[in-house]
Amino acid sequence: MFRAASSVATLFLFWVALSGFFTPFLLAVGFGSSLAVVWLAHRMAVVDHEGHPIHLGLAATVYWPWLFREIAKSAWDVTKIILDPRLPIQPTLVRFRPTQRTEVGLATHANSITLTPGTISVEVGRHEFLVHALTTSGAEGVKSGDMDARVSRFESRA
Amino acid sequence: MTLFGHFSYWITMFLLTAGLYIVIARGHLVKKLIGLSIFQTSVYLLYIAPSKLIGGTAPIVSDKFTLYSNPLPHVLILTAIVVGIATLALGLALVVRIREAYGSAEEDEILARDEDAARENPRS
Amino acid sequence: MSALVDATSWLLLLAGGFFCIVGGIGLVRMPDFYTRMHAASVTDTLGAGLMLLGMMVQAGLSLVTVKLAMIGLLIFFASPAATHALAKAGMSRGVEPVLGRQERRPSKR
Amino acid sequence: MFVAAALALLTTLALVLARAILGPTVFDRALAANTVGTLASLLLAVIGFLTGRPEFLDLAIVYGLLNLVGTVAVLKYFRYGDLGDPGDEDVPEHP
Amino acid sequence: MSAQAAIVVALVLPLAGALLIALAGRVPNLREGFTLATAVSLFAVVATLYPGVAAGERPGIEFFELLPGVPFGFTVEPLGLLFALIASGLWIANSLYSIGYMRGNHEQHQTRFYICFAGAIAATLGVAFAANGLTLFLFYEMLTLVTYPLVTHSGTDDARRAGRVYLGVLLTTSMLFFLVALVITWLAAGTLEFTAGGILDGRLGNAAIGGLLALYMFGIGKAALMPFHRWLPAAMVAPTPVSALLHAVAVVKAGVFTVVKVIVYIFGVNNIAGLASVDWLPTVAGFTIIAASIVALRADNLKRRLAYSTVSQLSYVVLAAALLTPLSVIGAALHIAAHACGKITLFFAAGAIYTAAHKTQVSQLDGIGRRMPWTMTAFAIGVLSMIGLPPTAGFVSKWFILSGAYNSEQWTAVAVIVISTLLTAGYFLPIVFRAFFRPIPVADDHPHGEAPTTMVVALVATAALTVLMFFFADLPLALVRQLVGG
Amino acid sequence: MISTHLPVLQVIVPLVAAPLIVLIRRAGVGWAIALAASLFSLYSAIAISVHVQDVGVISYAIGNWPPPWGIEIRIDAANAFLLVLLGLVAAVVALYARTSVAAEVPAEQRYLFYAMYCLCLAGLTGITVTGDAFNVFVFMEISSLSSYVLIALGRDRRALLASYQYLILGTIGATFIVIGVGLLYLVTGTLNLRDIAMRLPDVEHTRPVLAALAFLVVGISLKAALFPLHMWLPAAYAHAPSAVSAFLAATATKVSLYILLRFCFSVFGATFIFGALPMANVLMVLSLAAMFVASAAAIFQNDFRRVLAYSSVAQIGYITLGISFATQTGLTAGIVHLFNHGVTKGALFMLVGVVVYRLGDARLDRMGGLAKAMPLTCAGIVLGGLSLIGVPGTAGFVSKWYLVLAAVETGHWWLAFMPVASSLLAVAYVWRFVEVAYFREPTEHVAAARRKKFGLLAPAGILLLAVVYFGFDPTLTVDAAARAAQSLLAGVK
Amino acid sequence: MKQYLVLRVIAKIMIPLMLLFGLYVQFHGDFGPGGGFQAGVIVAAAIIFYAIVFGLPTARKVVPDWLVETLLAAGVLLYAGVGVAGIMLGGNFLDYFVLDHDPVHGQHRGIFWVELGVFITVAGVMLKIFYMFASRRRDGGDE
Ligand code: NA
Ligand code: NA
Repeated sequence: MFRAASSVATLFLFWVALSGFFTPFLLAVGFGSSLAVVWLAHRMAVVDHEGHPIHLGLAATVYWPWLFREIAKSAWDVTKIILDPRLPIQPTLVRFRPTQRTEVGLATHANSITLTPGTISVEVGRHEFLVHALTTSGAEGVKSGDMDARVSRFESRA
Repeated sequence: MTLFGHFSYWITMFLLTAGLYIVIARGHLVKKLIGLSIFQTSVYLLYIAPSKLIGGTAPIVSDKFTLYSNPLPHVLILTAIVVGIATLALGLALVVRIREAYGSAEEDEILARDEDAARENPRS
Repeated sequence: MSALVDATSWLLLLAGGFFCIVGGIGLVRMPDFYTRMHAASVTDTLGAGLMLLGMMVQAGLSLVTVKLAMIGLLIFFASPAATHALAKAGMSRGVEPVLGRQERRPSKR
Repeated sequence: MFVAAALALLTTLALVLARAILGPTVFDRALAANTVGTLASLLLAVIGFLTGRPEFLDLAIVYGLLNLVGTVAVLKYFRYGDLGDPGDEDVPEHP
Repeated sequence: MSAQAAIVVALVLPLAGALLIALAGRVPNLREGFTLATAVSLFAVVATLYPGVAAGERPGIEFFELLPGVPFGFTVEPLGLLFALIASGLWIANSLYSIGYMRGNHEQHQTRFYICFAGAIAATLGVAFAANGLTLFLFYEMLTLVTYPLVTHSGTDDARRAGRVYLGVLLTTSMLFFLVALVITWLAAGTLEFTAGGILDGRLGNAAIGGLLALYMFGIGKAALMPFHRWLPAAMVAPTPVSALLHAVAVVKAGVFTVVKVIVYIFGVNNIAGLASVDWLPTVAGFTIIAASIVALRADNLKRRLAYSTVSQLSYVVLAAALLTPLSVIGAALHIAAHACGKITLFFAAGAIYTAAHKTQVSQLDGIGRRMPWTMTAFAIGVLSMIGLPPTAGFVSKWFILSGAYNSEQWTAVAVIVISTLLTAGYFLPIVFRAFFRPIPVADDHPHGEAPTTMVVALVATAALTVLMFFFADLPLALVRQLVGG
Repeated sequence: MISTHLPVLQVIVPLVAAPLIVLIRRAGVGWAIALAASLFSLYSAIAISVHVQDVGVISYAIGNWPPPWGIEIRIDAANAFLLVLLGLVAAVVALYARTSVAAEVPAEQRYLFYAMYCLCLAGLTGITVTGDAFNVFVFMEISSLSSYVLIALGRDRRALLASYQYLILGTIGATFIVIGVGLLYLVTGTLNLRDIAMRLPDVEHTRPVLAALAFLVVGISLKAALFPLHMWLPAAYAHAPSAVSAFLAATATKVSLYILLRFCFSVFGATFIFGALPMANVLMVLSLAAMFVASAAAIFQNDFRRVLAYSSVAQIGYITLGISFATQTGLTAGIVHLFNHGVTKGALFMLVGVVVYRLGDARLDRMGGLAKAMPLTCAGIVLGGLSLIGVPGTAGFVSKWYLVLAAVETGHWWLAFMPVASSLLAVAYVWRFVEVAYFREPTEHVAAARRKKFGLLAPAGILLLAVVYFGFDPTLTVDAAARAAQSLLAGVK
Repeated sequence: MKQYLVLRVIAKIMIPLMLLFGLYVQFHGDFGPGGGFQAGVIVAAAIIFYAIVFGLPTARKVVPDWLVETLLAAGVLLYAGVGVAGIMLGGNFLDYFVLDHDPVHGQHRGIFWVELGVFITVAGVMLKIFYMFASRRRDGGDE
């Protein structure tokens, strides 16, 4: 029930942000729409702790800035490689075991890897990640577990 | 502006020819459809252009009509997109059924199978 | 103030454009499917992000900025998911990755 | 300056299309298509600025959404040969 | 019955007959009864028109418009009435003959045969009474189509091939030339109405007149002007009553009738007489006469010989009309009638021979006159008419044609007529000679007498008609003199 | 009150009928609705025609937005005439469809058939009445998409392939059209056809206008199956359900030809297209090629539906030949043939549908002796064939007459012989059927098929009656066509 | 799509947002016509996305076939209904101005319902087409 109510609230906020109009009509329609979507989402069974990870709101404020920094750094690295006439790459596949417990955590971890240029999560399982890296140093970076630890911390803030 | 106009003109032409080429050159029915979609995409760019050339909005008749201006390019593009999607979807649906019926989605193979069928079984 | 805003947004847009093109070049240059994905993510992340940021600076605090942010968030969520799915599908359909040191010899050029 | 951005995007688009044409695997093309989607989204936003028409931003969002759905659909088709296949999916359960 | 009603009845009666025949298809006697009754009443209805038309009336009727400005209309004028009288009169004889022939030879699809026959008569009357070129064209094409099932009656491969030639030639000429000629006429004259004195006076140049005439003459394929004559010999595969229909009652007569009609009522005899651009027509007609006669001379198959004789005789009509003199035009009209009666007699005889003796070749006919005296006597009368000897209708018509040629000092035409008369005698008299003066071959162990009675009655009747037309030539002359305003 | 809204209801009624049928999902009710919608179409078309005859032009502003700002429905003598053809064929085919669809389409898809049928009719009607260039494209795609579905409902798997090929080529055509419209929009800033026409003279010889013309002509030609862009047509007509073949053959290409006329005469203007550009010669050459090549191809087909399909391509050549003269008579010829051929081909495809209904296919090598088993059907086919040939007394003759007339009138003497020469080829393919059906002994295959279906024959009979009626008394059609030609030649007023 | 954990999670997050975005476009569409098309496409895309990730049978349970067809049909009828209402109230077809005493309000009202009709139709058509070809199975893969 709480999850449903907070879903409606979140969606309504989303509506207001999109709309930018505050006429009674549009607000009413927005609220109605939020209700309708939650109802349909409920039928779809997508409003659960995965589909509506409201609990991770605060943690994101810590994790995301770090991630953005990482993305920027790696993007620059990859850029240098692309523009290097010799194209100095050493494609590598690495396997390692993630420490996250929830699917949201695993997904966040996998997406973070993929978002970071130079690494892509290929297989994402509870017990093993398979990552394709553009360079060996990138591969080592993933394996080092820094990101894994941060994602797990982010996940556990719930 | 003109630079962009020309650019979009050239891209239109490129997409047009590329799409048409794929439709003609490819034997796989799905690939043909993809070519067709590319071909249709060229139209969207074309319709973005007029709004700039004519000054953005359609003419306004009188006060009565100030609230809404009529056919805007993006409405036209949207319509074209909807038509394009519907065509693509119908095309894919057909390909799926063709695959079921012929066991292949390669044009040559399908035609060959029809010929075989005609030769082996004159009744069909 | 407005000059500063303009300059910043200029810079961001240009940088975004630069990274986009880099991604495009990488997509052409890289030797196999998987390495090309790395190039594409430059476009998806820094390229797109900086460009959107540039437009946000230009738009100031407005509805437009909110929408640009949404485009950003969309790319932020959707792009890695799609990339991952691509990689996974490629791997399971047997697209072999090129592995090991692939550096081009300068003598080749 | 938006013209410059648009030109950069169009240049990238040309490069990406080159990859789409070169292939060689269907996944390369899907990748290119996905990137085209991102670029188109951006281009629409830029054009919105160029022409002073914020509706294009909505269009950009739509394009981004459809791009995701499209890419996943293509992958599913080539992976399972059928878009409706449930796979061995664990169906979400009703709470 | 008013004249207009008579026209309508004359057009509808054969169609109604066809319907009755179809309904009575399962009862042969009733079916043939309907055929005969229709034929007789048709002739009677057409005959009611004679007094008025002979007195100078031109009854007509118009319906809707076939094309804007061109009505679906009918007008009875002398030539058309003469043609209608011949067609409906000979239909009676032909029906009588058909009954014997079709039953005697156990032909298939007899109902279809009688239906199409009635349809052909309807089309023929339409051609005869048509008030304008388009109405005529409509019935002309209808006649082609409705006779197709008759030509291909036997359904064999030969019949199918003959049908192809038949349709091919007739449709090709009519569509390619006749239709275009009509369109040009329409554009030039603004009307297609058959009008005494023609409708093209001064509306086209000399060369255009010549070209248009060519389109008409070659477009009217039913007149069998060479080189578009092949359909006629090809159609010999059909049963003899059909041959009679083609050669005497309807089809070729419709052709030459149309030729005369076009020359008289579209071009106008006086308008084109003396034009250099129409000189070629007598030449082509003359060539057809001689060439066809030579082919006939060499043909052993009796029906083939008769067919080429028809080709030759038709061109008499064309030649006569093309001489563009009043006398020759009268001759042309009379020759349509004369040839019809004579040729139908010959075909009836040929069919009787086939039915009774199963013989088809001239060389098989030795002594047959003794076994089939009625038939071969009638045949001899037909031959006299073909050659143009008294006391037959052929003499009258040939006389007029020759007089026309002689008076206008067209010596080539005179020569053609004289030579062809000799040739005709050359290919027909030997048959008569064989039949009566050669002994029956010893090998012939197939004793037979005359053909079935209805056939003999029919051929004797037409032979008698051929002779009667010599003695009562005034009757048709009263009509056709009006053609040239005399 | 309703009568003033007929122009829009003409489109809306079938458009609404389609979703109604989908909502109800019952084949029987679907058929009833489709029939009702078609009958309404016919009624409305006749009412509109009569009205147009009085007032000249009807203009209806959708949503009361005055043109050129709103979408305008604009009906003059030309499209009013076409509406009658559409209504007539739609109503007759709807009658025919009940039995035919029950035999050829699986039960669970029948309601879909009727829905698509109504949608297709709505699309075709929309193209015909709209005065808005972009709307032409939209309605064209509505009709095309529904046609693809309708064709794919054919029982043979080749129907799927035919539908696919049609989809590819049809979409290319549509895209060309929308590019052409876009270019016109680019240079004139308007989508209203009349408005475009009035602004065009200022920019006439510019590159975009010429490009627009080229794109439009090629695109429409593809949709109209103008030789040599007819590749999609034979297979589509041969494998679609019979009712669909009949309906499309009689209407779809005709509507495309109409829109070609509309663009050429009412938008670009005859003086520009035929005076300044070599359009007349190009069209003439292509028409002649169609008349001869396609007719010759028809002779060598084994599937009789393909014979008819190739014949359609040839007959379309007749229509465009008439157009290429760009004279009153020439246009009259083209337009009257548009009607006459529509009615004739509709009847023929319906009759072949009866053959298919009983034999399972319409292959000439398996139709030997058919006339014995199906005398009425075969007689009907022969009658329709005679109209294709253009024998006097059939509607086809009237068209041919005017074609020859137009040729002679404009001094193209040699051209006068072309339509008639091509109809001799028609004799050949019609007579192939005659010889097969009437001269061969019935095969056991033919003899085994004995099901009489009045429900199929009667509707075909209606169209055949029209063929003969308009052959003998063509005043109605010729006058209407002449008025249509006049209003097209008047250009922009 | 088995094992596509990432997609599943992303889908669960995005689908409600997509749906809401679709409705947003829908109800802000009358500031420029055409909103119904986009909205319909987006909502349909969200459901199609759901079907692709979680399987067609699951999606069919949520949005059954009959519902899709009903939607599709109802949308067109709604659109046409507004048009006919214009006629009934004495105006032309699709005449918004007569839908209320005040033409501007009338126009608002007209566009609202018409766009709703378009929205429902487009969503219905997209889903229908998707169901049409997703429900069939390829017999063996190539590529
Ligand atoms: Na990455
Ligand atoms: Na990436």
